[in-house]
Amino acid sequence: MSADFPLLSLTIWLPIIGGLWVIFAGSRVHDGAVRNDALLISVATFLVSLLLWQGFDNGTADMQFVERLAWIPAFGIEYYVGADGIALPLILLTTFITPLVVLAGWVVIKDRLSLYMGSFLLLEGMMIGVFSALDAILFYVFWEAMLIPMFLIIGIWGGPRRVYATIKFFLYTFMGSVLMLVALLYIYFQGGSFAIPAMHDVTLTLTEQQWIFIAFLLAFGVKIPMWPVHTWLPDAHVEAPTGGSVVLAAIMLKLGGYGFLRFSLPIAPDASMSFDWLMIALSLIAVVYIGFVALVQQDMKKLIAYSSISHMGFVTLGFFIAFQVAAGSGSWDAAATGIEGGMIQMISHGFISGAMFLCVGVMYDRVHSREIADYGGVANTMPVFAAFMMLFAMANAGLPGTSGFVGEFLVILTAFKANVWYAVLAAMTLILGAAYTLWMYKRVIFGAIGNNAVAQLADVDAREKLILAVLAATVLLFGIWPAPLFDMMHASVEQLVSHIAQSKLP
Amino acid sequence: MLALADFLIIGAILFCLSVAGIFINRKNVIVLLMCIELMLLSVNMNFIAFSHFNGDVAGQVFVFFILTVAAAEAAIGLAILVVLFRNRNSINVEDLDLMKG
Amino acid sequence: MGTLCLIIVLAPLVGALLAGLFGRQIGRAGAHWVTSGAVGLSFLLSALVFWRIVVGDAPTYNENLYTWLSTGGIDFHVGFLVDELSATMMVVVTFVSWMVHIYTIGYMHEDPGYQRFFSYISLFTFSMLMLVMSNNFLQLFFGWEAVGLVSYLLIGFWFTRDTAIYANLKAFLVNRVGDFGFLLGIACVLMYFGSLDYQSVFAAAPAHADTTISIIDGHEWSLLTVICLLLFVGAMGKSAQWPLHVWLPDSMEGPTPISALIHAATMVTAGIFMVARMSPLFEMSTTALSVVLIIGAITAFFMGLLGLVQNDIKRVVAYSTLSQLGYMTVALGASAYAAAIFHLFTHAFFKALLFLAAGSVIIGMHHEQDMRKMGGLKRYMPVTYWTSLIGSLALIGFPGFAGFFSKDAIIEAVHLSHIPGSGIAYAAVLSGVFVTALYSFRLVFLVFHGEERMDHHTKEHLHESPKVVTVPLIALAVPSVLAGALFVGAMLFGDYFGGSIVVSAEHDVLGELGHHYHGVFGMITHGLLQPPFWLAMGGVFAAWYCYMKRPDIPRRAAESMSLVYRILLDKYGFDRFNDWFFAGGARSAGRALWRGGDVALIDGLIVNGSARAIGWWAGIIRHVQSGYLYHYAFAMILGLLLLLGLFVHGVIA
Amino acid sequence: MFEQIVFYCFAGMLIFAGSMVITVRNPVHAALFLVLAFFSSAGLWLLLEAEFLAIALVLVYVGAVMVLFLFVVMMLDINLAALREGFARYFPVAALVAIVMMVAVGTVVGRANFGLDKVAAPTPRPSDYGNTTELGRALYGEYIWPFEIAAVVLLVAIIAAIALTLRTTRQTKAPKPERQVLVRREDRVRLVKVDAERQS
Amino acid sequence: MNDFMTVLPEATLTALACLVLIVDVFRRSDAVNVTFWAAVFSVLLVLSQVAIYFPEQSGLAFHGTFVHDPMAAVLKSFMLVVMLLSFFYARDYFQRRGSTQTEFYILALFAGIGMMVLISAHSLLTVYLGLELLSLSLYAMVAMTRDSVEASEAAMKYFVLGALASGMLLYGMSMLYGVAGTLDLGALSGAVADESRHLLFTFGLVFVLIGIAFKLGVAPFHMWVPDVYQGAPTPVTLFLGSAPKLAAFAMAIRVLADGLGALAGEWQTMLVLLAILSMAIGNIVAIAQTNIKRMLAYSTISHMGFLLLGLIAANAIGYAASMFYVIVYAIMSMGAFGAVIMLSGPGQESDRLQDFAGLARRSPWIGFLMMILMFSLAGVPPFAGFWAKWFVLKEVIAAGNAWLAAVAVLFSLIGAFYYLRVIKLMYFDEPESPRAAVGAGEDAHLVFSVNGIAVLLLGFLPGSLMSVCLAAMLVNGG
Repeated sequence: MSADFPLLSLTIWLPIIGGLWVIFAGSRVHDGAVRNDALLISVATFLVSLLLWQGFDNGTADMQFVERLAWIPAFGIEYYVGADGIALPLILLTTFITPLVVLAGWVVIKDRLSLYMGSFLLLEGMMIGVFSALDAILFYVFWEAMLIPMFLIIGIWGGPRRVYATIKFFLYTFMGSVLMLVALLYIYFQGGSFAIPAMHDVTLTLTEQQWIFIAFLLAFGVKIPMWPVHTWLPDAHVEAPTGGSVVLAAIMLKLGGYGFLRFSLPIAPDASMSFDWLMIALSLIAVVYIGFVALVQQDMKKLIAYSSISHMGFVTLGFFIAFQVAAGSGSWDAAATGIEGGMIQMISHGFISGAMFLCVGVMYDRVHSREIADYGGVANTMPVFAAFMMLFAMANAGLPGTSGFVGEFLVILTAFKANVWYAVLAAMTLILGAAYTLWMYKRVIFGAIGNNAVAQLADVDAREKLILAVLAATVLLFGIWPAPLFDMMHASVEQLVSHIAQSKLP
Repeated sequence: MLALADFLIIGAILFCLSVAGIFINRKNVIVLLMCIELMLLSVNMNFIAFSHFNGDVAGQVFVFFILTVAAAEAAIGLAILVVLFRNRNSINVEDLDLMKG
Repeated sequence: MGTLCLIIVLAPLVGALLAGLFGRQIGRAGAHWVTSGAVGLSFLLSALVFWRIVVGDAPTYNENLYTWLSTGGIDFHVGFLVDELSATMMVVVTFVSWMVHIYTIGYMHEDPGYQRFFSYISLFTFSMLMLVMSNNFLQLFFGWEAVGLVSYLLIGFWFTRDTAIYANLKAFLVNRVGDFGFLLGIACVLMYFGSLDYQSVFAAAPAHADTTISIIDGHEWSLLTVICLLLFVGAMGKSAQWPLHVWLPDSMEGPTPISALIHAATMVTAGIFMVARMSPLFEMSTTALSVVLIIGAITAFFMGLLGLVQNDIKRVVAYSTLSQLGYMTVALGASAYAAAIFHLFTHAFFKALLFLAAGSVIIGMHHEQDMRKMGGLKRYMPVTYWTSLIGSLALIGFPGFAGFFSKDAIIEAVHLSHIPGSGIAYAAVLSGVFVTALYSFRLVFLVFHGEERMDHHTKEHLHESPKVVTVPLIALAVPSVLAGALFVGAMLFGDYFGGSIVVSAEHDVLGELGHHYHGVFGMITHGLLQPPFWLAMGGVFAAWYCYMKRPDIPRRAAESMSLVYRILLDKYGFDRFNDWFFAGGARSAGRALWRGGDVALIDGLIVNGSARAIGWWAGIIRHVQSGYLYHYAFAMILGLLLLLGLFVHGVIA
Repeated sequence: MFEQIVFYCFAGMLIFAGSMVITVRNPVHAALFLVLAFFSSAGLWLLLEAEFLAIALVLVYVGAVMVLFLFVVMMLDINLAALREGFARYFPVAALVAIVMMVAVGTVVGRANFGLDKVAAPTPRPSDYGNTTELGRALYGEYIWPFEIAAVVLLVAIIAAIALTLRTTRQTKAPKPERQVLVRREDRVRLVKVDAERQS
Repeated sequence: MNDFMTVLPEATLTALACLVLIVDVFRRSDAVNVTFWAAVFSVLLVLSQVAIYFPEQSGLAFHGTFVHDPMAAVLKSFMLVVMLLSFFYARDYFQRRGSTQTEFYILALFAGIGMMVLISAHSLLTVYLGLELLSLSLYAMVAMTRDSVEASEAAMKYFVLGALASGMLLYGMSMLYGVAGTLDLGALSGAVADESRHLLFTFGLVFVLIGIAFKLGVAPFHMWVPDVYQGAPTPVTLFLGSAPKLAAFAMAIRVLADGLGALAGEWQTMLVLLAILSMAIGNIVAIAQTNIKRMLAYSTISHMGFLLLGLIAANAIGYAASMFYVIVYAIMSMGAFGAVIMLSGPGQESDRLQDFAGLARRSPWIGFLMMILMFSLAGVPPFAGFWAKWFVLKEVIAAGNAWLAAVAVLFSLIGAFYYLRVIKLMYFDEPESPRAAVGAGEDAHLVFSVNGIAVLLLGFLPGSLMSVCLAAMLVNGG
């Protein structure tokens, strides 16, 4: 593979063009072909992304696979993509999850299958686009465009309150992102370039930074989501079809976290510092408050959705304790740990929440209910499934040895350096996370057979087993061997930290 | 001596009268059309006054065109009125509320 | 050595994976062969290691084998520290585990979850080995959590039983409360020591003797005290110390003998092990030791009391375990780490014996666990009777039996200790001896002696348990008698632990005690004259009197002290309180936050509220569009006037 | 002085006529008052030396447009009685609006800004000055482009008026040969089967 | 180039319009297509002329009453393209209801002349005449379906309010003329710079601005918009909602920027007020609508408010942003009304929102394109509407009004809701009458497809159109 082969573009556009092809060719071929095509495209994308990994140089913080073409030359807007150690893991996560999502909708989706599959492929391409865009406008275009397929996915194939959920989802995220657009334009006028790396070097006064930070916060905070702008998530998750929930939880939430790393922190470091109390407070509220809320949910998906919010609290906590940690310990090394912890938490949460939603989906496909009360004793009829779900539940509860532990562990360790009480509150997740996850597990999986529907459950079939096994293997792999991810990130995170360590005040 | 202001005030009074007429008239569309003519008259008054005091013929040219257009406008307005009347058997302004909200 | 350790640790893991993932393929026999073989291998190699380290003079092994991850300049490793302490634990763990494997072949052979069970217990062995062999806090935490997981799985092994799945959730959550502190302790260690490796932390600890940390503004606390206390919270969870003891009695819902072994002999001692391992830290904080001491004393005495009122045979043993764990903790608090480990060691044998005996009785009684429906079993189950008698004597510390040496040492150590709280602790452990004897022999008398209270049907089928049960009983009875006498000299007063346990000079009660030690027989004869012996005898006598001679006394005592009795029956109300306050409170808080915060405030008021507000405005504003021409014209005129007013006349501006 | 008298006469008449246009009940009267207003302003325009326009106003407006108005008013045969109800109710508001606007406009266009001191009265034109000539020159010279457009405007007015009011379906009686030759039997004859006796 | 050559397109169009009129009169009564094709070819011919005589520089003709510059050429081209497409939509509409009303094409051609005059106006007089030529044609078009009660009511309202607005415009023009002593916009811009008569010019400006605002349909001079859009026959609404916006924009540029540039400080503030009011009213009231034409009317109001924001920058790039906005808006709005036409059947208008229910099932392709149009109107990338908003926002921020940009995006957030509702109806709901096919003909489908894909393509590659707008405005602004 020659060095200038547009590998990254291929990763972005293969699923997008493939998705369009699936949508438009889909009405003319039978569903089986649609499925095969979709799977083929998604797997091909994954393979291409593996080539990215293979060609990635861990040693440098520079953007790699950079492609730079003029797009709207009148305003210096470029088609400018590239990946660094922060983006690449997330790109890989995206390409990894999508084939599973395609598989998850394999037999369940019967209505407008081609649109369904195509939407997911489009979504995949756009999400990769967001992670690899290095031009702010390109980023924004992908960022917003992504809402469209998701809007359709929830709205068409969702549950009974899907319309409310999807419009809420759309408007919530739209609200955040339009203000981000204003902020991006503002930065452009201060710095004269839409290139994100150039934006990192723009000097801004504290007030400017604070306004920009707030705009970014709305955009990314909604996406990730942070308390109190999280309420779209439970609704969207609950109503979305399984695949939608998986993508939403596994990847879309990460966009918010990615945004904080790519925009908020490096562009407005001084504002980040001045607002870190707020971010930390919101993160901790997410961990504790949402933990309690998750505990009392009656709907499995809602419970997992709330647990996602809670877990994302660790991501933002890991990112924004950086300043206090650095101030406390006098070195930015520990701050890097927090950020890397947050990153790992994002990636791991991608696997775990995806797996949890798939598990719920497996049950939902059989019983057509997400209510915890409608289950009980599933382990009797679905032992293999129960075992998988046990693993994912434990990973969700942050058990060491699973990927769920790594991020939380590092963030808690780092939080302690900032302030003991941060760590104390964050560590509450140890109890709360276990409580809500395992209590649900107990009510759903354990116990005597709860009702007739459960009695007639068939255990996971080969397809489902494949999906769950792949995820299980990943969850364990990165729990035991997280080093490759860290190796990938180190250089970039160090550069990021060196960036935010410097005041940008004029 | 007559000042420019005197003529402008006349124009302004006519303008206000026509505006008030449009507002006050709730029954008859034709009167609305007449008010519009009145308004155009007030404008014409302005133009001619300015034209006179500025010693520039352009204002009169403008008035010439306004008169032309006003005639055309009246023709179309009345045509619409006829259509309206044929459809509804009424030219009551208050009846024109089929579409609202 | 590294390879050796690796094999010891990984063999059970491989076994667990094979049995768990490929259980169906390898079949039941395959499963037990694979797992028992693997654990057997571990045991043998552990024994070899033990031989080299403890008996031979191999140097302490401390190497990192694998870098888990490195970030922010800190490397997180997986590595092994094999010294006297861990070698001892390895042997105990693998031995008990191996025994359990073998026992399980017979015990579980009817159960449909056969392979699963083997997988679990092998996984347990792996986790426990990771825990004890760790050379750093991270791996310790890994093992710590992993044993918790297996414990969770095993308690809930029969997942269709409501009580079982209640108990396992409870166990996991209570343990998580402990882990909460533990993790914070680790974070604190990392923050101040910059490393999680034992060696560097212990080496740096003296330098931090005077470091203080301010958790609440204005209150400076000694760093090491804070670290030790946080770590000890973890130990309280795992080793079921008051007030985190509540999970242990319930955990008896697991398959009787097996999980009981884990919850009596091995896993629960992880906390004890951990504190012993951290002795270099605890030694530097008298406050922490004092807390440990008092918590242990409370557990030892009050949990023993609960054993008095239980009628379920397994629960009596479970409370006895709690109480004995309290003794170990007291020993830790008194800086008698060796005594704690020694008691752990002897206790493993006799408590395993008692559990298995209880299991035997339960099998004989057709799964009847209520002692009030037993009695006179001595006649039907002689082997069980004699072995449990031996176990009970060991438990009450009858001179000569294993428990005597360890327990006596603890009591003496506390007696000599000058750590604040040692007075109370001494009183507690002394009275604990009486209580222990009372409930132990209450059990013996109620079950094996006296009137036969079981129903006719049961009685007809009463007979001694099969060999597969009785042989392990006998096998355990032997060390229950001998283990104490054999190891007391070395473990308590010799240089058995070498550098693995550090005791500062002013806390060295065992050293002081060692001056008075003149061999096993000397200790026995000395013991016969000491209050513990007489208290124990008093307890036995009381039990005999109350339950054999005058069976009406307990009932009348219960009536006359009904308040006390009810409190005891209620287990001091901890379960009720926890259910009400923590479980119920959390749920109420969750509901309040959800309904009040998310649904009502954020969604209802702000999100949907603004949507509704906009809709409402839309409804209002659309009426401006009345459909009337004159209103439209009026709007234009108003617009004109507005603009004129603003820009020409500056009226409104 | 004479100018002032003429001015005030015509101005008074103009304003009176204007007020009547918007207040009289009968649209015919309103139209006639409008005619009066046009006459009055034509008089004023004469004062302003815009002779051509003054004449054109009378000819075009009074002669054509107002006749058109009257024609329509009468053609539509409107119930006059109902047309002025509620007049009094809206009068105060309308008066208020008119007064406010008059103040807003009048203060600007009044003598403060357009008094003689600001805009001097122009010197009277020489007697050989031909208003029509000059207007004609302007129209066909400088303003030829607008003039052409005005023609199109008028064309549009014609087309629009015809398009809107012409009702081809009802009013034309001309035969359509192309239709007639294409007629088939089915279009003209329908065979209806009628029962011999009505079933009750 | 002599004067006549500069007005060649206008002259040709006038001649051809007359020719079409004659053809129409003498055609066989059912040969509707003759008129249609004649009109189409007229537009095409004029379009080619505009393209061929694309000016490099700004030039005046006819004693300064006519200006020939790139901006005019660009706007005229797009106006003609929009008109052309609207003919195809209209034919489909009329064909399916068996109507032989060819006046539409003829009046539209005359309206086109008016727009071209307006776009190229360089004198208050030509502004007025162009505007009136356009308006008179539009009044007639709205009333065209003679037996429609709504249409005649709408026409009447439009006419009266339009006349009122042009009365105000004229009053303002008379003040400007009187104070400046000239009708020529170039001379006016010089005269306006006179500080001593600032107040008088502002006074005139207010009235003139109202005329412009009315034509654009900006609050509070928007009241005619919903009623006229709803009442007019859909092809007329389509025409009315697209092409004249281009002309109205040109009028704003000609009068405000070219003629009254020195008063920018005043009209910027006025426009801010009107823009905010428009965005508020348009977006909020649209939510309460059940008729899609009426809803789109309110959406127009809000869009025009947004459009004004570009003018606020008061520089060439800002004008270019608005120009881009108005062109994109015309295309989007045409598509949206086109969808209404596509759905309408022989007997009914299909302009209730409910008529769109399940469209994605009835016709996936139309549903898909309509979805693109709706997202584009909502300003969601990667569609053209996003770039329009982006460009304008950028210039608003460049002018130092970041707060205004924030207000604008928040209103478009509210606006997104009702566009989403249409998509919801099309995609999430079941059709009222399942399997009812969409009756539109092949060529309507084709035009609609072109329309939708244009929005998509402009979304992917907006750069060239932006450059065109920029170039045009930079020449104009000097």
